[in-house]
Amino acid sequence: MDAKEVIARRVAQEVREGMLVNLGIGLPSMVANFVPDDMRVFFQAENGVIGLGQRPPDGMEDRDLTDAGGGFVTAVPGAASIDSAMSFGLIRGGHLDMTVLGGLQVDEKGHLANWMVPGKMVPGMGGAMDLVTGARRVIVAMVHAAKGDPKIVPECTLPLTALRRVSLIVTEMAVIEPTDEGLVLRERGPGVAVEDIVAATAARLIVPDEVPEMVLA
Amino acid sequence: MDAKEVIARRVAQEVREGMLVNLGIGLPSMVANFVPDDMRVFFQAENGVIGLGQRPPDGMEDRDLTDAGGGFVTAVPGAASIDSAMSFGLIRGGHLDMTVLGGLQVDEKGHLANWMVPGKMVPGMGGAMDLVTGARRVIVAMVHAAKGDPKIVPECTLPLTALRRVSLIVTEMAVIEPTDEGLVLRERGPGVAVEDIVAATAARLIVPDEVPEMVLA
Amino acid sequence: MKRALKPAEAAEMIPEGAVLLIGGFMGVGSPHRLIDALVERGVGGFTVIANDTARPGKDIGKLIDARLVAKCIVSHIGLNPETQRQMIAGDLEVELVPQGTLVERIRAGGVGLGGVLTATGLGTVVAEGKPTVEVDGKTYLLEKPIRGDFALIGARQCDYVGNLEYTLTAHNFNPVMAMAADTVIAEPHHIMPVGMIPPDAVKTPGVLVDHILERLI
Amino acid sequence: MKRALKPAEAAEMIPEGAVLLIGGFMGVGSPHRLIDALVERGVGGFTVIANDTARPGKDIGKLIDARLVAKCIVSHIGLNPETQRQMIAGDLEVELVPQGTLVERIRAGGVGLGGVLTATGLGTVVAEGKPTVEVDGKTYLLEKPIRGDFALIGARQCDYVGNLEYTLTAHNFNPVMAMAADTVIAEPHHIMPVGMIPPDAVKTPGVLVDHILERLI
Repeated sequence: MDAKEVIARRVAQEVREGMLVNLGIGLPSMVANFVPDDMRVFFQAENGVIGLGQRPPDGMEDRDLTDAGGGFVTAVPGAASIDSAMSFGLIRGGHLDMTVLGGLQVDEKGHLANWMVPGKMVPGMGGAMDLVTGARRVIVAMVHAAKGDPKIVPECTLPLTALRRVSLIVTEMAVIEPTDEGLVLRERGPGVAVEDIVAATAARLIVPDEVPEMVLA
Repeated sequence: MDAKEVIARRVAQEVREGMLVNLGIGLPSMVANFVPDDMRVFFQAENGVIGLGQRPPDGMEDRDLTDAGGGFVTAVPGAASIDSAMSFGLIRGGHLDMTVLGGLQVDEKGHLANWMVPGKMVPGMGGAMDLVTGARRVIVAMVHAAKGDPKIVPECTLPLTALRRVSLIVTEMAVIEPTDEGLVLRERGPGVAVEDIVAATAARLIVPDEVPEMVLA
Repeated sequence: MKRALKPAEAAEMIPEGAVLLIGGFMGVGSPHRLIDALVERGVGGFTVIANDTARPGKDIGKLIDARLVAKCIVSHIGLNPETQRQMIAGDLEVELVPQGTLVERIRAGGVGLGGVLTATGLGTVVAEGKPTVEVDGKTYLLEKPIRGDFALIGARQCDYVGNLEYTLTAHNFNPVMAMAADTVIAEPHHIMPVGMIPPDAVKTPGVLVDHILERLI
Repeated sequence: MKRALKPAEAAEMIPEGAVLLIGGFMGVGSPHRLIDALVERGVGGFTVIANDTARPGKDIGKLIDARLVAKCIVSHIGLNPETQRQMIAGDLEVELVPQGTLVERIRAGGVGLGGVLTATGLGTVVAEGKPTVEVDGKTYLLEKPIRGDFALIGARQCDYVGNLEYTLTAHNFNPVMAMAADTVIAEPHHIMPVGMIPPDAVKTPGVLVDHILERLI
């Protein structure tokens, strides 16, 4: 199982029956593949649909039905079209149960930076600032380090996405929960030792006596 | 022709091709009867329809299609259903070309009072404050005096509906335009002398040399 | 999937003193059967936020008649003398709000905005005691968001997941209120299987709706 | 009734330096033929307000490629390296706005609100230089309304009076932008006779639409 699949499988366990969930582009979008088929969950694409479905069959694509990355999708029975005002009304009004987003950095306060690298990459924040500010649960799904550089740091050096503390950080090495006391190590990745996690993390980690390994059924 | 018909016929002349018009309950609603049949005008009922039509045939009434007074109406071909947010978005956003409202008092500044009489009548402002604040043109349609008491006064003694200066006052006796200089008498009612208007008006009136009589074709 | 509730079951959920957002405009689009069930049950002390209190013996008017309402926040009570009587007697607190301001305040509560900046009400009694904010040299009233414990929503039809459709002038406050309460109870005339309402026809996504009343017919 | 315009006729109406609201999300729901006509005509210096600038060679990206845009106000440019290149070279001014804030600012411009009070962007670079407003002990950014000279709207279909329907993820910014410009030009795929679109299906009332492009098919 590669790193991304570990992350996507673990994040999928956070999804509960009846939730409205927004998945970011890239790695976060893989989470949908690991949610049980019989679980009634609505995925929101912030560009305008509640009830996002799988890729359409070849030749059946509709140019007016895409995800936020512009990729062709379908909609499930019971889906609803929404305009951008309704879409972000849901996000900012606290109606979105969970969002899963990628991250560039997360710090000891649980602050996320994920929208720009000054001088190098200025893609714009898109809906990220609204999602992190407004969603009930914010889950950061990212690989633990970028080419050896820790992404979980004492304090973000990149521009913040929001002042809101994220709910959970899921990497291929660990599940980490930001709390009032700091970052608490909740779970280890498959076959990963606590010392390896601490070594790959620049931020101070609070390590409980017991750190169970992720159960990726 | 009774006083109300004079007023409604004269106000109808202010309606122009292509306008979106909101008519208040009561006397203002009579204006629609005197707009030429071939003039393309959309009437808005602020409770939720653009393209308000006549009363339905007996037995054809729909309890889900009424005007703002709760009376049964129809909708014309090309009508649109709108919720209250869109309805008042149109009104407050400057999309409503004209509103016609009743009045209790109008003063020399062109301020309107039409929503309460302290201690006697507290119906609530409904949409009146939004309409007077937001519509492009605000026309007050009212009888000139209430049981002998002038309704056009130096300064409103009743609570104001808005600080916005109304565009035109139409009564059975006169058409009066509020301006920077004050209230200008623009037209006389059928068979009404200027002296009679001045006598029935508590506010100072600016009387031009020529005050033509209303032409009620 | 949601179970269809009997009106009495839904009424049981609503505790004494709850803050209720109730859709409808002079009863059009109101949740008629829910209101009857509340009257039947007789538990009160409610704060009712609605466009109006309809008429005595009709829709929200029945809640007033039964003295189940301690406070109401509405734009208009002119057609309900009983509301006025209870208000003058000091038995019922009434806060009158311009209709457009009322719908925007509820929308702000639903979409997570901090308030509404509006020109409506400036220079009138509505502005008394409220802060103003200057933007580019223009002054606006700051009106606060409104939320309810429950939203009681009248709808034309829904599907099993709670997607709602409204019709004609029965939209009014319903779509906005469905975003602004902790618990949303919808009362549809009809209920259809999932997939029967096209996504583009959905005006309130089912994810916003917590409970559905049984069909009327 | 409106006359169906050729794309070139519509493009002729838009003067150099105009402020354009352009619907679409990564090109989905954009007014494709209008954009092509603007590129064909070659008059520029526009300020473009939109969700994004699509990709090079696609939709709004074509306006960027043709260097017709002097400034853009958008939420995301990550998929258009040409936009980033012109920005870094100083040829194109780019204002990045969180997507939910962008749609609310345009809505505020359209419905006559003085601004938007939002938590999104607090504590980030988005907040720099902007006033904050405190409401009940919570702090909000004050974001200003946005309006355009023209709104260029992509729609699924319309009738002769301009009532618009949208579909699936092609709604996005279109319905909100159609309220926020002095002149609204709609580009429908299909055009139908008046009365063929049910009032409940209309999402932008025809009274908001000034001009209609000829049908696509």
